[in-house]
Amino acid sequence: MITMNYRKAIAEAIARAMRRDPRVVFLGEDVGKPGGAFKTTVGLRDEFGPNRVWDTPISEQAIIGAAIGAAMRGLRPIAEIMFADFLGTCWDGIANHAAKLRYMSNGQVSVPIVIRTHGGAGLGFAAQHSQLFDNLAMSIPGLKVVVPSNPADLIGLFQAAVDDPDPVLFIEHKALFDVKGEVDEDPFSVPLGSAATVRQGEDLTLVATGAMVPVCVQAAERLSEQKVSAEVIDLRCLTPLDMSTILTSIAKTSRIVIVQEGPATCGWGSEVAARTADVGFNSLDAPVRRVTSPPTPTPFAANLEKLWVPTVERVVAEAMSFW
Amino acid sequence: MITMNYRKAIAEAIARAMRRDPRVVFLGEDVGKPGGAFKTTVGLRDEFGPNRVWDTPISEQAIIGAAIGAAMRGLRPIAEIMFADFLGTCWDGIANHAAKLRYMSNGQVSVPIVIRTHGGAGLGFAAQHSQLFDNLAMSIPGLKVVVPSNPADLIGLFQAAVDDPDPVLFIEHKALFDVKGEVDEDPFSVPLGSAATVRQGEDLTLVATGAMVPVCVQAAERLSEQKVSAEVIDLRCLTPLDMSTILTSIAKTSRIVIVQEGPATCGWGSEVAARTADVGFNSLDAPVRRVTSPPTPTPFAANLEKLWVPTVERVVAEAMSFW
Amino acid sequence: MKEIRAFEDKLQQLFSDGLVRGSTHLANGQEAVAVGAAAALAPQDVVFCTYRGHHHCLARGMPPEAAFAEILGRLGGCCGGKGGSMHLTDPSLGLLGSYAIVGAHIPIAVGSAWASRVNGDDAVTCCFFGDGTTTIGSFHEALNLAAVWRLPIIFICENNQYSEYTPIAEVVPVVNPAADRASAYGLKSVLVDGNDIEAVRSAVTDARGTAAEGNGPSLIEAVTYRQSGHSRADPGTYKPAAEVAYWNTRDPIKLFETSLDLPTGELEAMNRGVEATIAAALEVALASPEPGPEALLTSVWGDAPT
Amino acid sequence: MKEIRAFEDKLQQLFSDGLVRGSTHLANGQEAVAVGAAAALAPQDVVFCTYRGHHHCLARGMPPEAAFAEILGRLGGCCGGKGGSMHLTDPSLGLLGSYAIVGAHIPIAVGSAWASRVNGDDAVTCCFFGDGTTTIGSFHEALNLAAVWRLPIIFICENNQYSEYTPIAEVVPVVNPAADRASAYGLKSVLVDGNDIEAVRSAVTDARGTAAEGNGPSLIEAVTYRQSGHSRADPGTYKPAAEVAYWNTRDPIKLFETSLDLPTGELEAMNRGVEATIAAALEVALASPEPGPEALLTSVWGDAPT
Ligand SMILES: Cc1ncc(C[n+]2csc(CCOP(=O)(O)OP(=O)(O)O)c2C)c(N)n1
Ligand SMILES: Cc1ncc(C[n+]2csc(CCOP(=O)(O)OP(=O)(O)O)c2C)c(N)n1
Ligand SMILES: [Mg+2]
Ligand SMILES: [Mg+2]
Repeated sequence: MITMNYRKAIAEAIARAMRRDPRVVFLGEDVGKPGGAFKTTVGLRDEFGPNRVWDTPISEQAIIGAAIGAAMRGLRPIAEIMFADFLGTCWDGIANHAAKLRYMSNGQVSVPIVIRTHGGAGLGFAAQHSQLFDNLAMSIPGLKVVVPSNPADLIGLFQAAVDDPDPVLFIEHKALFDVKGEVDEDPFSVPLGSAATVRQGEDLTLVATGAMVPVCVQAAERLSEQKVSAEVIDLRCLTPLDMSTILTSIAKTSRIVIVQEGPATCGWGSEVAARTADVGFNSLDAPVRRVTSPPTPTPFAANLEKLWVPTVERVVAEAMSFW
Repeated sequence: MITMNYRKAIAEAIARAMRRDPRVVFLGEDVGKPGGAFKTTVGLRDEFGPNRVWDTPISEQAIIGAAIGAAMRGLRPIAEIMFADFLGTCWDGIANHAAKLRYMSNGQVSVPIVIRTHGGAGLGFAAQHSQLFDNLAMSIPGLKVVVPSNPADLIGLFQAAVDDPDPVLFIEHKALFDVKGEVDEDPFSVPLGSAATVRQGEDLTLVATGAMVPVCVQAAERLSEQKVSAEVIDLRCLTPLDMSTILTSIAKTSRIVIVQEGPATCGWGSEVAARTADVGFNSLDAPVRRVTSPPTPTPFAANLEKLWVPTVERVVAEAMSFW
Repeated sequence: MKEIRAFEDKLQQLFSDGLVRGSTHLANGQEAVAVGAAAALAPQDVVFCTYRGHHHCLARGMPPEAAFAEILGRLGGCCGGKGGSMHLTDPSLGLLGSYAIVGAHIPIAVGSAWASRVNGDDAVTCCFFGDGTTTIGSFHEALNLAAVWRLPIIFICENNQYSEYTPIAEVVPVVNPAADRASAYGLKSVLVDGNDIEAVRSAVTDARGTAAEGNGPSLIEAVTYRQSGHSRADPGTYKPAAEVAYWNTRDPIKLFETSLDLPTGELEAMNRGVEATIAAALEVALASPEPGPEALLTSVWGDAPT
Repeated sequence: MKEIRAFEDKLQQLFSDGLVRGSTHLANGQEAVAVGAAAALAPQDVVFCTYRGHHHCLARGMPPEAAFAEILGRLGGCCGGKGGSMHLTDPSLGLLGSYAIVGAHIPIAVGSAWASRVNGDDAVTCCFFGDGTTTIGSFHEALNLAAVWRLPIIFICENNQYSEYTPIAEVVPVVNPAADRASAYGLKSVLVDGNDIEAVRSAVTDARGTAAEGNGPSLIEAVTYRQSGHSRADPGTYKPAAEVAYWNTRDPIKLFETSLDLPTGELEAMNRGVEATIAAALEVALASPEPGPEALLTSVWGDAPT
């Protein structure tokens, strides 16, 4: 085991994938020589050379297109989109092409690409640099969606994403870049679609992703002081969605609070809530609750942004409202 | 009252808005001289001239940008995106700019535009020409979303959309183009955010939009043969979402089936389900059910596409499963 | 070229008979671009085309029965009926897809050329698109990237004079929408008569050589004419009669036949052969069943049983 | 220019002191573009700029205290603290926004020019963007549309040699990313020394005349240099020392001062005045409170109470 932060884990994950499979190539803006706008890809061009690590112009549509086309020809491209917010500039390539080509061609064409990006609020990047885009991705059949919350998961899920035959949107969270964790030195992979129960509990299930996982873990600790035992589930992937871990949990706890960064409407939390209210209905003793950001863009001012991102206090309050 | 079809109602709606307000201008691909790829805008250029009806190059980003910029300068632009599927090529302009400029500028900037498009499956247009994009739009704070199911609503809601100070995505359904209805000859408007209860019922609430409204009405008729009385709600708008009409209905019926064209995940149906399972939980006697398209792109073959779009039979079966 | 023409004519008829659903875009008048280019390409080369792509697929060797069956939504179609007219695909022929979002395939084609560069293989990628497509952003991004990376790709703009119902001159500020923009990407401006099969073949042969020798992309504008309307339902009444008449005199098939100077008997026999081939292909397609209902759920994911 | 330089230098210091969150992009070295252009515009004109836009806003008359307060997230900011460094906006000054998605504002600026055309008013729209922005699709779509519709707009490409950490020459296949592409839009190629305030003013004056007379858009490439790193956290170590030294000799402020040939005393007095103005503006900004929590929910909708 070695300790590394989430930022370092990104470069490590890419490097491991590139070492393991010569078909893996990596492209994006400033990812090579500069080592990434957030220094998340430092060292890769030195190790793998210019034939495998490519700096591109500011051309998100071309980046995604190039990845798709190269994948159709047998490569395993990793494409970086610098901020998740920029996915709007190349959404057609992702949603209408990468995700649909296999189906439209009746299985003749495969698009095994990983689109890495980072998203999320909390650092003062304002409305056009703070979104996750996770729900939009999740709504597209044919696209897998990964949202790692810690360095080890990041590396393991990344390996699975690169090995996967389908296009995967891999959304890191920029507020986690400095979070440290233990990572196995040997190669490993975490299967896509398996949630992690990061804390066991009896009275209540908290479901979260990314930067909301540590928020829920802290909330669970606070709740335990009030004699409420909360189970915390880190979904890790949005597609495939591991509902069975959630259903097993609520069969025990009968109560759920979904904690989601970003506005509630049509978020991943709506889908989890909708499925819970359908197949999990008979387990429920109480309404399905969500703690989310308000229905607004992300404000810039520090004090407003703090109110925008769900907090430990809000999670605790929502949980306690059951009693 | 005059009778007209949905296709004709589109041109009529635009014409009424343009007659009423000289600030209204209209732009899009082939909308002027050719009268629209689906003949939905025939006659407008003749009536209003080239200074108000503009044919553009194939440049969706420029179309949306032009509408936004002109709106900021006091016009009331209507922009056509020919198929909802193409929204992916200009999503950044809609989601990151039109929807956020008021907030980012603290109210200094207003973007009163209407983006009209048509979407939906059923006519054999295959995977890249059959989507609605309604859920993606609904998830963006700052954007209103309208989904009319008949000629009169189309005209009334369109007037409200043009008068609205915010950007509105107005999604027509191509499978309804030939549907006829009665329309008031005098100008009228239908407020955004008001659902219509198109059929009263006691045992069950069906919630739908667009082309699923007639499907639900037919299903309700079939159900009445089996002595089940179904209420049918046409949401008409996704944002603002009229939850109170739904909640009032389930307070009476205790059961809900949400009928949505398009894959389930993160659809508008998830949001309705999630809110129902939260604030409506105590009204519910049964799980919240959804009838949706399968989690796949839209297939081309006639027989497969028929399986893809929710049918009267599936709605009836889902409803009867409660008993 | 004749086979393509006969195929498209038959389609128009099938449409009138109510057998073709959705949208179909014929390439009548543009056959020389497809056949001339196909003649210049090697078997390992890769082709990307659009919703108006039947001619490219047939020229590249797609059996007409597979194309018909696809357009009719039958199991025997090249995509099992799941793609339709706008999405003909057959990787075994190097046909990596027909795309229905204007311009979206150009960056994808660039990716294919990039793969050749990374792998050091000798496949050249050929990407077709229309004149109207030169105004969309993805065209610009793709051309710029291909030029900067000097990728082995041939961009062929089929300038058929119309972008749907709009004459191209009304929506671009230059005379030749592709050729006049080559210099913006550091490329040579190449303009050819798209109704002259030999001219097309020669230009594409040169471009293929440039690509294969590692000298980067070429942008060819082939000037031609869309004899039909934009799509199956469009009679094209907005086209000036004189223009239509002029281009009829320049029909690529007639021009080629004239240049061949064959005895009439031979030509007629050829025509009969083509008609028979197409009629037989249609029979095969019509005999193909619809896809089974299980096909609805297959081929969404690569790791699920299909 | 001096005020802008002093403003940006102060910001860099505030950042080092931990007072500026998120991202800030300084325009040191590019002041002549902003001030030269502003001098050529009329009060009714409209300006669109980017996340690297402090200089444009200040040149157009934004009070430095409003800019500081915005960047510090205070209520007194031009957007009440909700926008931040990348989104300075003040419609009362014709500043219709600073945009943080590369290229996205260019079509929006075209829309503003379109409104002038529809209304027949005499406002000219001026849109600034960087050299790296010439590779994104929205640039292409916007230029094409503005050219076809002959709109009253001036596109100014501030070629500061870098697209983030990448020298522009590595990502475009032409020497001048904007000027070499003007012909693709049927426009004249205009290249000016962006560090020469008079050259900029003269080029923009010409372009404004063209626009005002109904002769359509102009595309100006102003060649300049980004003296700082890309954003606040970037020391710019990848920039060759000789390049930096060369451009220091071409500092626009120094060049202008030399051309003015003022007595030293006068110059020093001016400098002191500027420092005092900026210091006072910062005081005002720092004294401004944070926005109240109710601001979180206001200004999302136009029909909700704000
Ligand atoms: C992004 C996008 N916008 C609009 C359309 C609708 N559309 C389909 S074909 C077409 C015209 C294309 O013209 P051109 O590029 O000249 O190709 P041609 O049809 O003449 O072969 C348009 C506007 C589309 N499919 N995709
Ligand atoms: C669509 C998009 N892609 C990438 C970025 C990240 N980014 C911000 S500034 C920048 C470089 C822009 O270079 P240039 O256009 O030369 O402007 P400059 O920063 O030099 O003023 C990049 C890549 C972005 N903001 N938006
Ligand atoms: Mg054309
Ligand atoms: Mg630059």
